[in-house]
Amino acid sequence: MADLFAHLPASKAPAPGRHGAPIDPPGVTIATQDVAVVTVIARPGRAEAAIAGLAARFGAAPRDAAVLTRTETVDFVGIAPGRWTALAAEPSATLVAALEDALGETGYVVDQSGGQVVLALDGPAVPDLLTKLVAIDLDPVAAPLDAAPTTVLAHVGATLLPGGTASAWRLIVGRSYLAAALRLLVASAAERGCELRV
Amino acid sequence: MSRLARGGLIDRARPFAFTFDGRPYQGFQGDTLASALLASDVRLVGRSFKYHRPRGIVGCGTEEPNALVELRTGARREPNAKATTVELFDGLDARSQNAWPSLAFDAMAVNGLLSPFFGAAFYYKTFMWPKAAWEKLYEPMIRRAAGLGRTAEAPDPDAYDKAHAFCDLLVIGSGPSGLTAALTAARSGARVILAEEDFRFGGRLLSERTAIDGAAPLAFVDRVLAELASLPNVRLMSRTSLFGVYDGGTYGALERLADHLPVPAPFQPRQRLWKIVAKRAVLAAGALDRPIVFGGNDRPGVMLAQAVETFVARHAVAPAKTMAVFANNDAAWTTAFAAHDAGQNVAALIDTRRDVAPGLLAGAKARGLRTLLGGEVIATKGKTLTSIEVAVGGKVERIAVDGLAMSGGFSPAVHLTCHHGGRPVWNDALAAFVPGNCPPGLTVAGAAAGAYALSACLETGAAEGAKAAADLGFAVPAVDVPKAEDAPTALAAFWYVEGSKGMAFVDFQNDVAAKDVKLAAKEGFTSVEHLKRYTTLGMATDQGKLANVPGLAILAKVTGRTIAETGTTLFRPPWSPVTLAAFAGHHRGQDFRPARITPTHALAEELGAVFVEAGPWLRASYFPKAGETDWRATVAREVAAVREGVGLIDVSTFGKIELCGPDVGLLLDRVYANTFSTLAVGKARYGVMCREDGMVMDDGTTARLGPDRWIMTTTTANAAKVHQHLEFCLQVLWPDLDVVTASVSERWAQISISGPKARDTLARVLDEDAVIAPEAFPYMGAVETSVLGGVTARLFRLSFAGELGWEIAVPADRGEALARALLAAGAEFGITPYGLEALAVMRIEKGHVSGPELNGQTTIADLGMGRMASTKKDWIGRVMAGRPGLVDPNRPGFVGFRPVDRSQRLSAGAHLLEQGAAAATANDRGWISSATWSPTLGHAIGLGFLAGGAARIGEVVRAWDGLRGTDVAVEVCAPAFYDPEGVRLRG
Amino acid sequence: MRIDCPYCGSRDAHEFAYLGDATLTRPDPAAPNAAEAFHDWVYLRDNPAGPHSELWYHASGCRRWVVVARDTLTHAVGPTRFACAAAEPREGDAR
Amino acid sequence: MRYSLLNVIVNGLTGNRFTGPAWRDAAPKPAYDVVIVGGGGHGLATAYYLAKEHGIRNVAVLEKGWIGSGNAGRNTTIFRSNYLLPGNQPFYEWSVKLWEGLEQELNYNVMASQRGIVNLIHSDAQRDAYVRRGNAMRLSGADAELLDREQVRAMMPFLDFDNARFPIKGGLMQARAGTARHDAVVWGYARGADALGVDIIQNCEVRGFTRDAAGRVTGVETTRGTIGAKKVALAVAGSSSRLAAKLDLRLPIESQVLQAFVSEAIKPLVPGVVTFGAGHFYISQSDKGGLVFGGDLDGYNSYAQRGNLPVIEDVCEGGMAVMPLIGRLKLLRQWGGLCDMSMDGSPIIDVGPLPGLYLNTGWSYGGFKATPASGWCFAHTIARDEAHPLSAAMRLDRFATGYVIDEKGVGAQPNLH
Ligand SMILES: Cc1cc2nc3c(=O)[nH]c(=O)nc-3n(C[C@H](O)[C@H](O)[C@H](O)COP(=O)(O)OP(=O)(O)OC[C@H]3O[C@@H](n4cnc5c(N)ncnc54)[C@H](O)[C@@H]3O)c2cc1C
Ligand SMILES: NC(=O)c1ccc[n+]([C@@H]2O[C@H](COP(=O)([O-])OP(=O)(O)OC[C@H]3O[C@@H](n4cnc5c(N)ncnc54)[C@H](O)[C@@H]3O)[C@@H](O)[C@H]2O)c1
Ligand SMILES: Cc1cc2nc3c(=O)[nH]c(=O)nc-3n(C[C@H](O)[C@H](O)[C@H](O)COP(=O)(O)O)c2cc1C
Ligand SMILES: [Zn+2]
Repeated sequence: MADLFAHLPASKAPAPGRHGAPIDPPGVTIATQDVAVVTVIARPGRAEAAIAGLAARFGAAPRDAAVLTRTETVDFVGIAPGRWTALAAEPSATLVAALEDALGETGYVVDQSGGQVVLALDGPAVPDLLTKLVAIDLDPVAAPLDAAPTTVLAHVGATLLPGGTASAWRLIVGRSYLAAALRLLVASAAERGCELRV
Repeated sequence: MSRLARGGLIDRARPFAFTFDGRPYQGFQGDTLASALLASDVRLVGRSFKYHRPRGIVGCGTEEPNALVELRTGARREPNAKATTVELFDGLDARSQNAWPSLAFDAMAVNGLLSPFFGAAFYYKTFMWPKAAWEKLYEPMIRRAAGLGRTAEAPDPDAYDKAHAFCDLLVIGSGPSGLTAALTAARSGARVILAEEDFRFGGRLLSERTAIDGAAPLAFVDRVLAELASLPNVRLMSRTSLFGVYDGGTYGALERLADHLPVPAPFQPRQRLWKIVAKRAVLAAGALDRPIVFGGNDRPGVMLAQAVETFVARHAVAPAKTMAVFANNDAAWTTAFAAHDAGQNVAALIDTRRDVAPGLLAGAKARGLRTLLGGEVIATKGKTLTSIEVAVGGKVERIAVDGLAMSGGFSPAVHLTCHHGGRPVWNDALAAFVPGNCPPGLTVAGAAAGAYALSACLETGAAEGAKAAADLGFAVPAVDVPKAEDAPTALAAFWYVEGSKGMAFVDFQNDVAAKDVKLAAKEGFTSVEHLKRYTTLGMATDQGKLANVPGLAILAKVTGRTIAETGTTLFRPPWSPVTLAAFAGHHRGQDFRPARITPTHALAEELGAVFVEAGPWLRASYFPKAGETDWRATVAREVAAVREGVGLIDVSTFGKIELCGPDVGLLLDRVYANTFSTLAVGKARYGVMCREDGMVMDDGTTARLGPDRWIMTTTTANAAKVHQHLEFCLQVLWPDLDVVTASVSERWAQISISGPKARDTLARVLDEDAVIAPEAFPYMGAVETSVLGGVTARLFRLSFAGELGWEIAVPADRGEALARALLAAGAEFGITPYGLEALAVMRIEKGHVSGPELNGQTTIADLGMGRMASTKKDWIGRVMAGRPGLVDPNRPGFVGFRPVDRSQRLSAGAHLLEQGAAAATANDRGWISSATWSPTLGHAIGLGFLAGGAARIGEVVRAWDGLRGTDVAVEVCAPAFYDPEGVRLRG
Repeated sequence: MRIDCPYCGSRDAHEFAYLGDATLTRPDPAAPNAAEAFHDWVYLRDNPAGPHSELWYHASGCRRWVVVARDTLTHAVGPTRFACAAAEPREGDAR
Repeated sequence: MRYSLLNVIVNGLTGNRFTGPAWRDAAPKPAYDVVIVGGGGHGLATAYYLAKEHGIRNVAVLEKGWIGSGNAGRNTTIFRSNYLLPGNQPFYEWSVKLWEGLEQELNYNVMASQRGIVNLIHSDAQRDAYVRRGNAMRLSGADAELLDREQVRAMMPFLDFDNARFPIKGGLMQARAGTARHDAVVWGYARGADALGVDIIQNCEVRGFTRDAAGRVTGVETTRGTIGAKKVALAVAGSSSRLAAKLDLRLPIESQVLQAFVSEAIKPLVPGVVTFGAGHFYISQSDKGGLVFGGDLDGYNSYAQRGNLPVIEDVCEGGMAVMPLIGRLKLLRQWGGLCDMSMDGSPIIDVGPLPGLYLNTGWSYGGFKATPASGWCFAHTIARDEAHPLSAAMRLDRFATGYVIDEKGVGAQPNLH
């Protein structure tokens, strides 16, 4: 069986629905999530103060590491020292305002909503799928349970974050790469069956 | 049929039909193609590289030099498959290769007759006359004769996959040493991967009889595997070759998922490339039996003793009706006994040694085997072997056999230990190279380390496994190494039967004979590496696994050195050949590289755009309409629409970097040649940034949105590079600057709308149209506002096309909606979507520089923008831009061109010559970087670089395009052809 | 090759962009010998065979410039650190 | 002894009675007129032309290992003169001219084969850049041809014309470009130089230099003793900085690893050389039948003479993108070389920078093709103490003066050249 999309024009994402082996339930399901995505950046040397401000506002202190910190309303993913991606189900303007308020002069907020797409991956084959795409040891014995690496999946830059269970992950990719990312994910998941819900 | 009646690890209940050279045969599940061919009495399997000599099966694994076949057909045709590693399946279709018209009668075998002249490297000494004949005659002939199989006929239809794995301990090989290494480490809780190239775990234990803990070795294998399989911290990988040891504990492995099937199952990849990152590795790859060099040792029917043992014991095949054994070591006696006991007829046991352990002699006697001590095989006969001549005790005797098992002793499989450049070391007692300096983290156990006795394999494996786990901090439970009897392992080095008759081969596949080694030495090629390159010894598909040691032993002898002094060539990856497609994985065809899609892609498709690759992006090139005969007509229409009405283009591909902090102005002053710190909020400015060597790196506009917030645009191509550069400035050069950056390239869909009707159109999508009132929003203004009823937007008043225009940015997911709204709003003005082609035309008309001018070879001064460069501040590139070569008045400077005869065309890539000058490098005065036909002006125009630059405006030179055969007189002019004062922009 | 990014952890080297010698510092552009100093800085290298301190940019990760101790003979990667330890908080900074 | 068909036949019939070493295994003399450090193609060619063209025969070539053990023995054997800049193009064109007669010149079949090179074109911008280059070639007297898609297809129907991510739109061809048997070039020059009296001294590593009170370089210290020399010429490619350091010199050079790969041998498939610039891949087929291919540098400083996995993947992705029918072929061997990457990607052939010293370096990943012209011009430079007109731009001080020869326009970042 040739690569699923070898002849589908590069601009096209795979169609929604079932792909690959007809296994039930499919090894992987992929769905988009409609969330606001905002970059939070502490000013140089002000990370601690920024964290304190965020903690005071959101009830938990985002860790200054490549991990996911959940608060009641906002998920913070460390992407660089003093820098996080904040995800929330509320409108981005609300999130931006809350973050700006929390940071005060300790940092900046840059709205990325609409430009970053969040994909939810779930299913028994997700760990194997990630093994194919990510050159990082994500095995629970080696990586913290809240590990959220920013990395590259075979030429597509992405941030990965835990999705709650061992086989659930979320993936943030730039919108211009969405079709390419879906092609790659679905092609790699095909042997275990894949359902695309986008 | 030479299938033994009993035994073997084949499933006699599962017969497989297969064909070889079109003829049908049968084997069983558990066979390799080699064992199935032997079982079917097929001895002649291939032809050699140079002399096209008939060849059979020599080995039983990846060391095989002779039995290379083509598998499958058409797009799935695979050349050079080793029959000894091809797992048999029902329907397998294999063919011999490198033979014409047939395997049995190969015309090229005449080469063999010329072998006295076709010695090592003869081709360097001849084929030189007449001069032209090399390319026309000799080389094509050589090429056709050389090569082995044929590539597939069409693109590979199978899918390939890649994957990563991480572990504490990687064990390579699953013989006794690999099994105990894996088990010991696994019991400690370490994460273990056990990789085995074969389709079955067990290594030599699959064909050996020596008892372990009093039971058959297979029972031990099953027991260990069962335990390993039960442990969650263990991954067992069969059909997986570890092919290379790379840096940082990264190991390359190839897993064959579907090569034992006619075609992969639906959606199943054929093979998977693994990159395994292991903290420790134990190499337990065993040892390879090696040939003895004697006349006629390549005759089909002559095999390695280890292979004979494998075929007999594992595959239940008698490789010959009657067999002799020729060896210098004890192991071959074990082989002979095993073969005899399994039903293989063994006519004689010839050992070069005169003293052999009494136990072995007794074993032979008990079986009634004839022994010829101190004997040497000096010749063989038959197209496939029919008899051998043995010299013993001064007499020569002919023995009729159709099989000969030879063994020159063992070569530990040290290959992977050499992948970091480490050299194995010679061990006289073993007459073998054993591992030397290993890659960090890798240790060696079992026969690969020179520990041949079974008990030593079990012990060293367990010890290395335990050591690795303990090293990593795991508590290793006490190890109970199983007990094994030990077969004798003595040997006396012996390489070459001097004076034997016929060609005595060292490298079978490449037809390198003992005489070639001698000739090379005589001609001064006495370094092993020279020997290799001069004779091609060790360069075949088996990479000298069999040939290397005998070859350099002969070299050592003729040069009067020891083998240790002679040394060995370097083993490099891969250990066994790796499919090229596996390295590519999914990245082929349309998925070679990810395509980046602009926010308005679907709309552009709807509007009939033709797309073009712009780096990773797919961008609309032009939007043809019915009735337009070629793209030029389309582009002319699009340009006219912008110049006269209004047009729109998606420019989201620009890099966009948000800069925040009090020191942004300071930073920009340093990275841009011109000044930015003075830029007012609500304004944008064009900037040029240079590399430290004074060459222009990128250009673009940067706007100040607030006191501490700026947005920079970069060219599409340099987006990542500029961001990296800014971070270098901030993190390495000037960490004291209070600035942070964020890429927002993905965030903003950016649409450029230009033309006299741009304002009228834009006003209709803005929530507050007052923001673009002429007085409120001058040229180079920037403002944050909203469109389409509350969608955040940023507006910049600028236009690359050179008309009244804005760039409007909205969140990327709203880009298409914005574009649709603009199209609707501008419908009454005839709004026209345009593509990169029209944009390129308009920027050339305006004399704006772009990729072809910003090619890394031009300075700001070259580009005619020298006045922009500040002299009041330091900026990156300032110092080096002052070098004499960069201010040389003869440097080609940026100017425009138009043909003197306005009906002529101009082509980019033409060089500039003075009128009357000959077309020669010495007269080269520059080149045309961009050219187009200007629909606005009605003639061709060009931009380029001319020695002397702007000082030559008004003169006439020639645009010489020898490649296309044109030579056009051109007038040098200022680069801006259209609206040079920028009135329209500011209107 | 694997590089331990101080922030991201162990990553394959292909996630990084290479720049080279990390021991060089940008000269003072105002110094009288600036032309020569810049030439040396931009163009000349020790290019040692052995231990080398070098700059890598974690392009596919945290986008930090990392100083990596690496041996050019063996490719052994040693300790890593950020090119700039984040500047200390500027207390009293009014902005 | 002259090589000829007769010679081959006679030796065939007599069991190679009338054959001897291709070059003498010379022991070092106390002093020479010229000592050339580095027994690669360039060092040996320099010695040959010094003796042949300039009559300077009291010459030694010192090689730390076996001759050809450096990049001369591990390159992808392509020669061509498809350069862009006037500082380079005429020099490489002269080299191609020398290749064209090298067998007869050396009486050694180096298998120079003008199989042609095609640089594939995938975009209009790339075509414009290649046209500029092709015209620069024509100006220097070299041949160049612009091919359209159908012409490329006719030559190489196995390329992917139907489903490529970056469709093939044409090519720039140099028909006179080709490949040569790299090791034979080394042996041919060695044999030629030896016959003219040059001492080729292997297993002789230069570890230092001797200098007189005035600072002049007067000889070399080697693992086989000190050897005096009126002139010391360095042609050590990737080891240039290491030796320069012994003279307290820093060079505009980084040593970086470039890998190459060879597949198992197959019947003839690829007619000439194809480069796929958009995908970091180039390929040709050796006379033995192996596909010899490569791509980008690994991208970091290295003296390890071996590379890593990412580049193999990158190269094979490029290969599969343009030639998907090679998918089922197998990689046989991979290796790497120490490339003397200069800061503008172009070479240095110069007198100095110390008295008595001569420099030949900076060949980056492209000096095999230069071997004849480099030897030719370096010999001239050594013999006459001045640059040969063809290599006049290849000065060491060009980085200070700004007259750089930056073909790729990437500036002082060697890993990008
Ligand atoms: C993988 C690869 C592919 C390439 N492909 C091409 C190609 O297709 N076309 C092309 O034109 N070019 C190519 N090149 C570049 C080309 O091989 C080199 O530029 C060229 O060979 C360099 O010149 P050389 O032959 O003299 O160098 P080398 O052969 O490297 O010679 C230098 C010699 O100096 C010796 N030496 C070093 N230090 C000392 C010392 N202290 N004392 C004594 N001796 C010393 C070395 O052992 C070596 O033998 C490639 C390079 C590589 C690595
Ligand atoms: N009597 C003698 O003189 C003598 C000499 C040598 C070996 N032996 C016997 O051979 C056995 C050696 O045991 P061992 O455990 O050392 O080795 P082994 O030969 O039993 O097993 C080695 C295994 O490694 C696999 N392998 C090799 N390279 C590989 C690679 N790169 N990737 C994946 N798999 C790879 C092979 O397929 C094989 O299955 C013992 O039984 C020993 O007694 C005897
Ligand atoms: C043009 C060319 C063709 C080659 N062909 C083969 C080949 O057919 N078989 C082989 O084993 N090696 C081949 N090699 C690789 C050499 O074996 C060797 O790896 C290379 O010259 C580098 O030397 P090293 O590996 O000893 O460091 C080839 C090398 C070159 C440059
Ligand atoms: Zn990082």
